[in-house]
Amino acid sequence: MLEVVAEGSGPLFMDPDPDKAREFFRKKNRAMVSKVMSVREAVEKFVHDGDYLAIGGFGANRIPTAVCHEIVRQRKKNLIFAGHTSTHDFQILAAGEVFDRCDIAYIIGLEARGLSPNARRYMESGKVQVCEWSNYAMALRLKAAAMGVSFLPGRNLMGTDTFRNSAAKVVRCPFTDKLFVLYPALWPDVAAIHVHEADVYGNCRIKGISVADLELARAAKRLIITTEKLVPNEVIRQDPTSTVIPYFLVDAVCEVPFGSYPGNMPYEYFSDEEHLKQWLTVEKDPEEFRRFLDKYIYGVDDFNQYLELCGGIERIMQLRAQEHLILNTNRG
Amino acid sequence: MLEVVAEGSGPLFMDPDPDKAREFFRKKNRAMVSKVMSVREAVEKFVHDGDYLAIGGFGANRIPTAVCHEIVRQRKKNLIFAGHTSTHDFQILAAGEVFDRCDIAYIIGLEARGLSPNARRYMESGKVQVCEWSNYAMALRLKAAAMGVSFLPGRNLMGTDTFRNSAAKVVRCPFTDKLFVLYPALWPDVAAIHVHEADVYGNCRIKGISVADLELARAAKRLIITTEKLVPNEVIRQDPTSTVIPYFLVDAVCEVPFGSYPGNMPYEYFSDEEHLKQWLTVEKDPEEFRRFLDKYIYGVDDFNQYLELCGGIERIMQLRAQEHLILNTNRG
Amino acid sequence: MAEYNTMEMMICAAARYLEDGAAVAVGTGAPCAAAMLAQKTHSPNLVIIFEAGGVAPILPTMPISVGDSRTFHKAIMASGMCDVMETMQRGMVDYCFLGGAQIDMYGNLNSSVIGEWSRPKVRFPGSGGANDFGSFAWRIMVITPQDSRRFVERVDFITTPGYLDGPGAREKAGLAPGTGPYKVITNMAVMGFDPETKRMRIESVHKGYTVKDVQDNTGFELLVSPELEETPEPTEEELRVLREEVDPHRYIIGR
Amino acid sequence: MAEYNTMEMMICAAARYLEDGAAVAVGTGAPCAAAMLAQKTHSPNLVIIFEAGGVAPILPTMPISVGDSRTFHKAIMASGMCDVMETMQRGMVDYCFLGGAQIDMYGNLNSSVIGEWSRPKVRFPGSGGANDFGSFAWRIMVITPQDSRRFVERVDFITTPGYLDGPGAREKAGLAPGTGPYKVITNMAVMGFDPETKRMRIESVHKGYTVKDVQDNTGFELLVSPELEETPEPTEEELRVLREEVDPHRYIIGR
Repeated sequence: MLEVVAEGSGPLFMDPDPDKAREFFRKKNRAMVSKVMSVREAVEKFVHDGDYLAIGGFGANRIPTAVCHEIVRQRKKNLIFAGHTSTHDFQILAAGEVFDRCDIAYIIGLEARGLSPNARRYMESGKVQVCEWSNYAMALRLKAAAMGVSFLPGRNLMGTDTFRNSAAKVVRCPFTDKLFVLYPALWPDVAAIHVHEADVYGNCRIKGISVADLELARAAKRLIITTEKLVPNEVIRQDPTSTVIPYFLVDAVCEVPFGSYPGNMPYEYFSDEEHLKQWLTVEKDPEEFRRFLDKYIYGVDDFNQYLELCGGIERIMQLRAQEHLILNTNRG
Repeated sequence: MLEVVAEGSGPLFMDPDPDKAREFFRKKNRAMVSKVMSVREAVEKFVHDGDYLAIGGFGANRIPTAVCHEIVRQRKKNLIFAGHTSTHDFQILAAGEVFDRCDIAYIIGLEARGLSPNARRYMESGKVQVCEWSNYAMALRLKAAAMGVSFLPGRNLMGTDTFRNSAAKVVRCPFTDKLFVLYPALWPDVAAIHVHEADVYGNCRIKGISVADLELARAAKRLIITTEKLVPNEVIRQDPTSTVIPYFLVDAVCEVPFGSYPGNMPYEYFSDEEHLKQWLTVEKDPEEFRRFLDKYIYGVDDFNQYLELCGGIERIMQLRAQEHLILNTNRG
Repeated sequence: MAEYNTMEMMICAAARYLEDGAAVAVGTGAPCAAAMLAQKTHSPNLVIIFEAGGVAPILPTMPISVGDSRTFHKAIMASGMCDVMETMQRGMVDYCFLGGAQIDMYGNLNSSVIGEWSRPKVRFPGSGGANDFGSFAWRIMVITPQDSRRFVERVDFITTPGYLDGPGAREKAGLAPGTGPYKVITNMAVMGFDPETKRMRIESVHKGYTVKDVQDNTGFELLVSPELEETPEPTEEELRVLREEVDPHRYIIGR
Repeated sequence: MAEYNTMEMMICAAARYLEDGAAVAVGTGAPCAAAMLAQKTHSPNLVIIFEAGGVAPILPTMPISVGDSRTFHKAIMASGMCDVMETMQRGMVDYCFLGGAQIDMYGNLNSSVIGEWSRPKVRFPGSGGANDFGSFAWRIMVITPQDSRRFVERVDFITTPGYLDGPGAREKAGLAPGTGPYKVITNMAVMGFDPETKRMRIESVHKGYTVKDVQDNTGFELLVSPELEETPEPTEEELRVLREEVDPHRYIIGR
């Protein structure tokens, strides 16, 4: 055993054993069959109470909103959440109180928009057991899992309370005698990622930044893809350089146009800052927030109905204009 | 210090200290200025006797042939070579006897084409000090450097003579108590990579497999890019998703059309199997091989003259037809 | 001299530290405005990097998220978080900008909790990429209001490392040598860090403020640089670029 | 039965082990032909992977390099070496094919040197991706000629791990449990490995050969499976697909 120089006292929610992961992946089906299904079906089949859940994208950018809504609508519970680069996704899941454990890198906030009053209340309620990390620390944990090893080294977190409340360990490098933090691999039970294009088998393309989604797709044991649109397999095969997630990682492919709404989808539509502001406003009053959730999430059947409530195609067209800087000044 | 359970006894040619690398990269120029120059100038400026050299591509696919020729022509010496996925590039450099130390993952061979008699003689001559690795082990060493850490773990090499003659070490994971090989980071002094498109600053695009070149570009202290063609910076900026090497890693940009010849350049031209066979044939007789080198490398000024000797544009057109399967049966 | 507000003053002061050819990792808001201003004035070769993957974009408007599509608009590369963080870990990024609910005399930053960690009185977002930036970049820059509830003797929680508990502490903890907090820019002053003690010190005071003003709004004893000076005011040209080109809609400078 | 040559026999025998829905990492030559044959007969969902980055291509002709453009022709992904090797390290690849200058009774392979490592009599290419494949894939397959200079008591150099020095040795060395050599297919026989001793054993002998033939061409004592049988001959359909669709130019089967 490497001599451990220091270690965090935070809880390690998932087993970093690469052999258990190997046994799981050995059995994962590699047949090239259609995995197209509704978001409802995907969440029913692949998100189980108690699962460790991770969500792709960054903040409110390229997020699988429909999956977050559906998890809340199906009243999943006791999940463990990867609070990594999460903003509006966290806000939705916190609204449903679907998780009771959380790895924290970034939570509660919506970046420049402010903090979510409800998510904050939930995290201050004592109902959620937490462990501290940073964005890169969490990305490294996913990268370790994607690589099939139980740890990766980094030179961050050192000397801080973030480290002391993490589940990382400090060791000395046997080549240089220098200190490194070792991060335990994280294989989420299930992840959801929103992409620009996918075929029915799950071969995916993303335009713009990939954040930590390439690592997440490879680390997750089960993977739900929502896609702006389905494309023929021939389109994928015409340009294999552009595939970033191969089909054999994927369990469900759900076509969800405008699926990152109210978040930003690069090259497609900008974020709906008015609707996001509405969330932050109604959250101040728990009673009003309950009515808001009843209307927008619990009271609808699916994401398309939610979109309709938010202004439908008309609203998307405005956001598309904003994304393309057609109305440069009209930023909500 | 991590307790080392086992360690290879091979020589470690490069210092894996991440802080020395940081000091180097701190001073590396990040200005967006034109780096266009000839291959001759690039090799004069950036390849020094004694340097650790790494070459991109895989085997005879997407290799910077012009840089390999130029290093031989300029009679560089005492280099250390990364014998990683190397075939024709190794053959060229061994012909010039430019290196006297070598990290071995794959050398001497040209895959299905056979072994290079000359490269083999050179490696059996006792003139070259070696260390054993595998392709992924070398890729991991570059990846460690690209990540800015002094080591990365893997589950390969274990129990073998490859390990015993490497410079890797085995330790126990402090999370799982399982054994892992730790690979020391490798920051090559200089690397050369051939790409499909680059702008004058060095922003690069590659079509098809990237092999270990994304890691290599980030690990190398100095980086020479040869490109099939130069493209305007606006083309790069139109589609930033396709950039795989950002300009600030790059020291020289050399436009070398057909620059992977006689190797394969995906989507451009297939390998010239006749010319590669000629190398293997003439190498059998050292005297004949000397004359061959005098004609094709030492006796020409640059890569364009070499191309002319090999059949010029006419030959490239045939290889382009082969690449596009226009003459499916004409495989040399 | 032209009229200017506090935010304009802070942005102009910060921009001047970003020399040509440097690379800077920024967030949204004032840091992004400072980087844009530097790029459009004295540092055309400033490389602006966002943690989610955007590298050297041509920013059309202020991003609202460090991962929104503005952050890689006409960028030279739309990459990912690991690539950006590892570029920083390799030592290729000179500056980063950070904020926080609390900062102490060693430049340690808290963006996690107020009160006990196990039962926080107030929960904040946590590190995000802050700890990574503060560990990897050569120099940490902070833009924040001068306020004694913010500048505290001891942060409740060290989210991101400053000089920890003083000289040598970063290196002892394992952080890369030569890194650490560089400048703290507030509405009243620019503070640096004493090379010996690693304690925060006033280096220049903005026009209209005194050392006493700054100290009165700080919850710990500030050192004062022997070369104390008045912070140069924004120039007309800086203000013009800031107002016309960097933030024409006054998203940041109108706050 | 149809006529067939030795190479055709070996390719057909190998192809049968690749069940539908499995993933296989291959090199050039016979392994690639075997994988293509399996895919075009009983295993339409076989995933073929090349170490340089090609994933699930539609192979137009035989690749001459595991990194040439054929290996990602109309592939579902053109990736890189780390991605492929890490997919294997995660346990997602069932089979790999390997070769070598020497193989011993535990399936250890030598593709590095003959003689002493420090002053080799003969230098070979080294591991390439072989050690990685042999460490990460669940099952190692070998196609090689039966020859006692090749099947040796003790390989001069273990480039790639078989069962090392016997039962439990892979696990003790740290290799992933449940992995190791699976089948060795030669011009004379198919050999597997005894579950207890991990020693190579004859499982089936090709038509026209005897156990004695196989043993006579092997430099160590082979075990014999209690269920020894004759290797099924290639079927007409297998040969048709192999000759017409897999290798119409006889690059491999014409050797």
